[in-house]
Amino acid sequence: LGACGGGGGSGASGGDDSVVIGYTGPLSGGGAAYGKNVQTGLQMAVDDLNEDGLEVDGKKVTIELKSLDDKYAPSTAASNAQRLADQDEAPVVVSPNAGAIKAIQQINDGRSKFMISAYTSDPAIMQADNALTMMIPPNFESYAKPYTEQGMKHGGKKLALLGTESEYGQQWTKAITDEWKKAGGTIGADNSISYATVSDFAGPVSKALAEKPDSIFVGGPSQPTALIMEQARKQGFEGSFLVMDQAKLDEMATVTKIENLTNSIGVLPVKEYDDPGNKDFLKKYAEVAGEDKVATSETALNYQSMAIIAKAMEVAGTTSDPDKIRAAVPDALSKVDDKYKVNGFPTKITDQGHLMNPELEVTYLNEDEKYTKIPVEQVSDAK
Amino acid sequence: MTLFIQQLFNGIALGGIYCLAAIGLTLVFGVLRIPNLAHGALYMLGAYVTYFFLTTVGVPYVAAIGIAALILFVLGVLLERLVFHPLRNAPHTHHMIAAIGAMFFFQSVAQVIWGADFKRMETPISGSLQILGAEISAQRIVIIVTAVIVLGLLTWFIKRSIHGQTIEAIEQDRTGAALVGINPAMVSMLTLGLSALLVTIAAGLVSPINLLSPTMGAALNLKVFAIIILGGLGSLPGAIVGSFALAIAETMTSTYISSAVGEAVAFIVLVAVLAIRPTGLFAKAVQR
Amino acid sequence: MNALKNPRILGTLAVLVVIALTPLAFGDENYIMRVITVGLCSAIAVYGMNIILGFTGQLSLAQGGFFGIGAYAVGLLTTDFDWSFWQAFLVGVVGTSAIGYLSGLIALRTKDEYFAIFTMAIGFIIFLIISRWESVTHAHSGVNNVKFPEAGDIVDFSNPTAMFYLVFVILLVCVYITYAIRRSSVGRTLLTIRTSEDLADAIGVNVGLSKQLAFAASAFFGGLGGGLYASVVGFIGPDAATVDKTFEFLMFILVGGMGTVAGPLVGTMIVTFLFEFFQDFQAYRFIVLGPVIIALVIFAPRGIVGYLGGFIDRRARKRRIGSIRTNGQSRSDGATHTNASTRAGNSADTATTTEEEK
Amino acid sequence: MLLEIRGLGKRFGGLDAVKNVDLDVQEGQVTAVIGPNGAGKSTLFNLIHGFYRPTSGSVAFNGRDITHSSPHNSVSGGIARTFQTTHLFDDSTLLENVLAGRIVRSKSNVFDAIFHTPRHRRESALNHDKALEALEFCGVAEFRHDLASNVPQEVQKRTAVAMALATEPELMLLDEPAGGIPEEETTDFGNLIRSLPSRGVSVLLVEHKMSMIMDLADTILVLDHGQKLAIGSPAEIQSNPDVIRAYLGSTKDEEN
Amino acid sequence: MLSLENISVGYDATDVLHGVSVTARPGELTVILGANGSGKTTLFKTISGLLRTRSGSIEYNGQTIRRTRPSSIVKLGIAQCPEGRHLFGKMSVEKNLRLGTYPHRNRTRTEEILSDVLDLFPILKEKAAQPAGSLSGGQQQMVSIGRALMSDPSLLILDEPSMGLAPLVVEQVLESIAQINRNGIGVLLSEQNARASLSIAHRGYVLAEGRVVLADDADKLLDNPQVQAAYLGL
Ligand SMILES: Nc1ncnc2c1ncn2[C@@H]1O[C@H](COP(=O)(O)OP(=O)(O)OP(=O)(O)O)[C@@H](O)[C@H]1O
Ligand SMILES: Nc1ncnc2c1ncn2[C@@H]1O[C@H](COP(=O)(O)OP(=O)(O)OP(=O)(O)O)[C@@H](O)[C@H]1O
Ligand SMILES: [Mg+2]
Ligand SMILES: [Mg+2]
Repeated sequence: LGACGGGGGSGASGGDDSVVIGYTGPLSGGGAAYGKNVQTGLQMAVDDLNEDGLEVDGKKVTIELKSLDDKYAPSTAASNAQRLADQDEAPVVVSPNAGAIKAIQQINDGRSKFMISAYTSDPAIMQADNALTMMIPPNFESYAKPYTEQGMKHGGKKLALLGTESEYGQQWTKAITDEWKKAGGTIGADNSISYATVSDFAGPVSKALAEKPDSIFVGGPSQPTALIMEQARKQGFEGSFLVMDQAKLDEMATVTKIENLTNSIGVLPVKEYDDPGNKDFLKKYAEVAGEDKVATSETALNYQSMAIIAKAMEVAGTTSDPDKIRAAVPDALSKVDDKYKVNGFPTKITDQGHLMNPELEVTYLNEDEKYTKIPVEQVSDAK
Repeated sequence: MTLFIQQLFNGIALGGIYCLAAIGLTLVFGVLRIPNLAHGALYMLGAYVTYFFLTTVGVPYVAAIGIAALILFVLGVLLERLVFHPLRNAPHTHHMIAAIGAMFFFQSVAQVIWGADFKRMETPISGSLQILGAEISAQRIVIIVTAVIVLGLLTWFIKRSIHGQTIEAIEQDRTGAALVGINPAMVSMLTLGLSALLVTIAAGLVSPINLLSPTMGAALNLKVFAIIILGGLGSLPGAIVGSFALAIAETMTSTYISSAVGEAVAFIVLVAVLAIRPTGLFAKAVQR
Repeated sequence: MNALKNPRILGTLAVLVVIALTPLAFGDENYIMRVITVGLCSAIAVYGMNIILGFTGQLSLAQGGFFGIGAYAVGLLTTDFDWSFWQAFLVGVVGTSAIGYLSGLIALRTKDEYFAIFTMAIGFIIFLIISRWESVTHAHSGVNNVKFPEAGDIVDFSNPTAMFYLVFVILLVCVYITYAIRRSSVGRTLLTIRTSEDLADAIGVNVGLSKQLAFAASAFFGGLGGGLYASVVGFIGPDAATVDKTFEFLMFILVGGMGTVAGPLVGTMIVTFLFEFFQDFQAYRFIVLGPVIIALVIFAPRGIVGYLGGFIDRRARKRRIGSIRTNGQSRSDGATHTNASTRAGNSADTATTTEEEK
Repeated sequence: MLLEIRGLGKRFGGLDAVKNVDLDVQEGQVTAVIGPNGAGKSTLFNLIHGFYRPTSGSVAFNGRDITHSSPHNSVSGGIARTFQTTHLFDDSTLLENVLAGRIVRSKSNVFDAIFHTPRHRRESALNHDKALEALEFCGVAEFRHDLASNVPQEVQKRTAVAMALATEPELMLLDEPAGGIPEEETTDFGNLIRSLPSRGVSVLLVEHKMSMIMDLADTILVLDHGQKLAIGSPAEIQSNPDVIRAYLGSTKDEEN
Repeated sequence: MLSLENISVGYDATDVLHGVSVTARPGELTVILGANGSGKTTLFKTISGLLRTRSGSIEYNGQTIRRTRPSSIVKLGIAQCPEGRHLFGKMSVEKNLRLGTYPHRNRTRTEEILSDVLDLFPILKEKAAQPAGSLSGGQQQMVSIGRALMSDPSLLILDEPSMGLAPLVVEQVLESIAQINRNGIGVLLSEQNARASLSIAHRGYVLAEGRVVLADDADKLLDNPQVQAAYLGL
């Protein structure tokens, strides 16, 4: 048992002058790249915030980010969160995957209390109406409608499904399917594949194309998505792509020629946002991660949310009481310094705890490789 | 119909890859009597090392694969010396765990050196040709051809050349082998080296048509084990037949049924076959 | 009760007492209680593995799958079907055993490595089903709000300490069963199978049936552990049924000591906390942990308990040999001839472990 | 008639390992099977005991047909056997080895073990006594606490017999029990086998050591190429020209 | 010329051979007698390098081989037909034999010796294609002897070669061993059948509990009262 004592021993013991913000995410294994992007955003924010200097009821507070690896396993995530809350007295724990968040929601509002900064666009975590959960990205269901309209406009009425087989991919597939049908389109067989394990995309793609679709729904991690689109174009597909938000068009452009990606609807690349802090953020990101790496919303949105958390602690005047911190988020939103607004900064938070950015946009990447913005009206998180 | 042809070729190409991976594994099993669960990790490293020489150093594609294969050969030898040799008298369970330890280690090392996110490996071999109306990319043709050549050479080596037979000899009785002048320790090292070399060739060939990531080996690992068990442990023909059978089954089921079934088919086939022939397809009887 | 003179039993008891007392020290440390309790759940499954692997020498890699089945049975039945925990638990355990028995019917036609990989395939198929059969298992979305065991208002199992003791008691039963089996003719039956199936067959052991039952038993323990696990953590995802889980179990059993009574528990606890400890290294922990694992199997091949046990035996045997010598048996010196066929592999080194290959 | 074999045959691929063999084993007798290497003796044993499935013919034990019964059934039915190459549980003591032989006679099950029932206790005691008795009968009791791998080969051979004895058989199949025991020590060993019938255990024996066979066996069956070459008393066999040509050769050492 | 100078060998803690000295002169047939467990097999394993000596020296043709690998020892011309045969069970009988030639791998020699071996054990001709493991006990013994011969050794070690062989074959085997020896190959033999083996041997040693208790010319041993008492049942 000594070992665990040692395990906990590290990290600040919640003293006045410093506070630990916990992060549990996939830092090794399949999801590592994703987990690291989130971590980078958080760390960048923490550094900037400490530089600016944070003051909570009169005392100067430095933030410390403590990260643990959960290999994408919910149960591990939960014990990590438990550990961060108990051993390091973290008032807030960040987690970037729905399963993990659900597992953590079992423990964050009972015997031990801490706030979850939830980076997932799965509204299910809001339906758990857990008072201490803050959902960061927009509800993915909001995308279905504009995607469908644009998809049909630039492609046609027949959609092929080639999304990833992950939980999230499946939910997307379902949402898109419903919306597409509602708009009077037809749907081919569900060709979802697990982007991580399939060793050769040619097969699945030719299978999907065999249905002669006008549009294809793709999306999972950016790079494999790019390969799939490349394959599809190689095999002569001319229609439009609906690219799930997990994949980022500009990131995809790093593994394949951008002309393979045109005529597709996707989420707006970070660099296309015109929030006040955007440009500086990108500059800093380049310094941290290297020129060739593309900044994605995982990084940007968590950068923002960390700033919100910090401001909320400031407003609440406590670094230890999650309830107060959560309660302070609404006024904190208006007080956050512009430099932290980089990627569609939210102006309000719903009662369930979902951060909202009224003018949400998606994008259409046209033949001459230009991004055009399309406004999105957001759906409610209630079932 | 063209879809079928298309998938058939994809299946054969995939089979070639499985084959190169499976044969090494089955040899290692035969000689060291261990299921080397780190095989997938070697495959992953092979891919990364190839990538390194191709993109970072900038040597030609074939050369990159060659160099990588040699480096992995050495790595394989080391793995045998440092991990498996000390365990040569321990039961399989120990090797399995040790191998897993090695696998974890290799994965983290790769992540530290090359990062966690996917890498794309460009290949000079581009274009594609029309076969029976199906569009077959040149890369796949290359895979198939290489696989066939390597297999040919290997089979000749094991079955015909006395040096190859030493491998089989050790598989069946180490003491006996020592008494006819074979050095088991040496052969063990070389075999593991050979397996690493083969799996690297596989990785170098397949990387261009998908992506590199520290966990790319995991998916392959289980399948290849299914294959060598299916064929009968330590049996070359078994591994070859198994590879192509499962690869084609995989592509076909995921084309005509669903990709989920495609993923599972390898194991379903395995269960079915072992239910009928408990020692795999190619196994010999021995008196009690 | 001269059992207490046996250092093995004493050691086991000591371990159990220490664990039984942990809540006194860490009762309010939710994190530590959680880690320990989850550890105990795994330990139960590991005892299952110990029966099939430690006693009959068959390496079953389906244990993770069985664990998952148990967990999902409890998870789904207590949520989607709103059963009580106990009903769900019962059904889950029985179901797992049944599935274990059935898959055993085929699996046990195979031997050695075939059996190992075959069971690994079974485990993987179970995982695929759990992680792909969206409509029933909710695949990756997992199962939320798994019920705690009901106990009227006698105890409140939402209290970690209470839950800990529940799991602990069930674990005790498992340990006792293992112990009882080991020293009974049943245990001897299994051990004969481990050393040589032909021979076991020749002395009238119904090898097929015995293995069958051992396999079912291991599945039973797996389901038991899984079911409790689901309730302890409250949320389960497919990660509860992965092949990796099986290998975790295997690691536990090796570090603890195969075929021993205390081994699985000791191993589980030590490795679990080792992992938690190395968490601070995040992604890089396996650069350290990998070699540590390798070192463990190389330098402590019989596991911690196995090592101590061997130590005890050696002392015991020395005493006996001495006595035999003195009662004037000129022939009984040292030992003779071991028939080479059973001793395949280079007999140059006699450091062969007791867990035999075949 | 204890054991009745009729037209028994076993083919391996093209080869008739055993072909159309008839044999009767009388109660209380020692019956020997001899023959050149590869004559089919071990195969015959494997067939009787159920390790191999015959391709033709039948085996009856105490009038009950056991042609297709599996080994463990044969044992519980009362047929024990030893192997050509000594098989023992190497890393257990001799006592544990012989105790293993008791398994087939144990009634108690897991639950008896778990609940430590009286039946279970009674049985454990009984097994222990029987095992010891068997060891003593085979004259190796003093080694009972040594590991099987560490006792002289003769002791191992005797223990193998003791283990078979512990299963309380009516018939014991011994495949070259004295293999690897020097000529001069075989006499003791012969006596052990000789004494089995007095215990109500009939013996079917394969052995190449003629001196031993000749003063042990009541009846001798000679196999060659899987088929019966001759059957009869030691005297008849020794003088049978076919047997001499095929098997014995010019045996010089009659005198011992 | 093989010479062992008071070597001690053991397993685990216990020593099995205590200061044993044995010499096998080139071209001579040397026989080792001894009860079960006296250490014959251990001695042979040690010579072939399967076991390591705790002390003492082993030389073959003036070259010390105490620490040499089994594989290299075979290449020096010491072949062994071990107790327990150690055949390659799944390989055909022929492949087993051909692998015996691994040390020299000389095509023409291979064919010569192969035909000799098949003349020695005609049954193996029929079985040539069958997996060695499927042969009968005795047949396997023959393959094992044959395989040892295939390496074209200058010293052939045979550990109880007649074990499990039919009387007729025992005679043949001993006869052929004598023949092999006449063809100039040194032979080191351990046998149950003391009389027969001594009658074809030049020299004999008697091992008891890991010590050499008698060492003399074969014919002298035959007349030696001790030996007669212990091994010839006179
Ligand atoms: N692998 C082993 N481990 C421990 N002790 C051993 C081993 N092999 C042999 N011994 C011991 O070494 C001693 C000599 O055995 P060895 O086999 O050399 O005798 P042997 O003369 O060959 O007997 P046999 O005539 O039965 O072959 C015996 O006391 C035996 O107990
Ligand atoms: N499993 C098998 N597959 C193929 N052939 C076999 C098998 N088992 C035995 N044989 C063949 O059957 C014949 C008889 O074998 P068996 O072992 O019965 O002979 P044996 O009489 O016991 O000889 P020995 O006295 O040498 O032990 C042999 O020619 C052998 O090659
Ligand atoms: Mg035989
Ligand atoms: Mg010997």
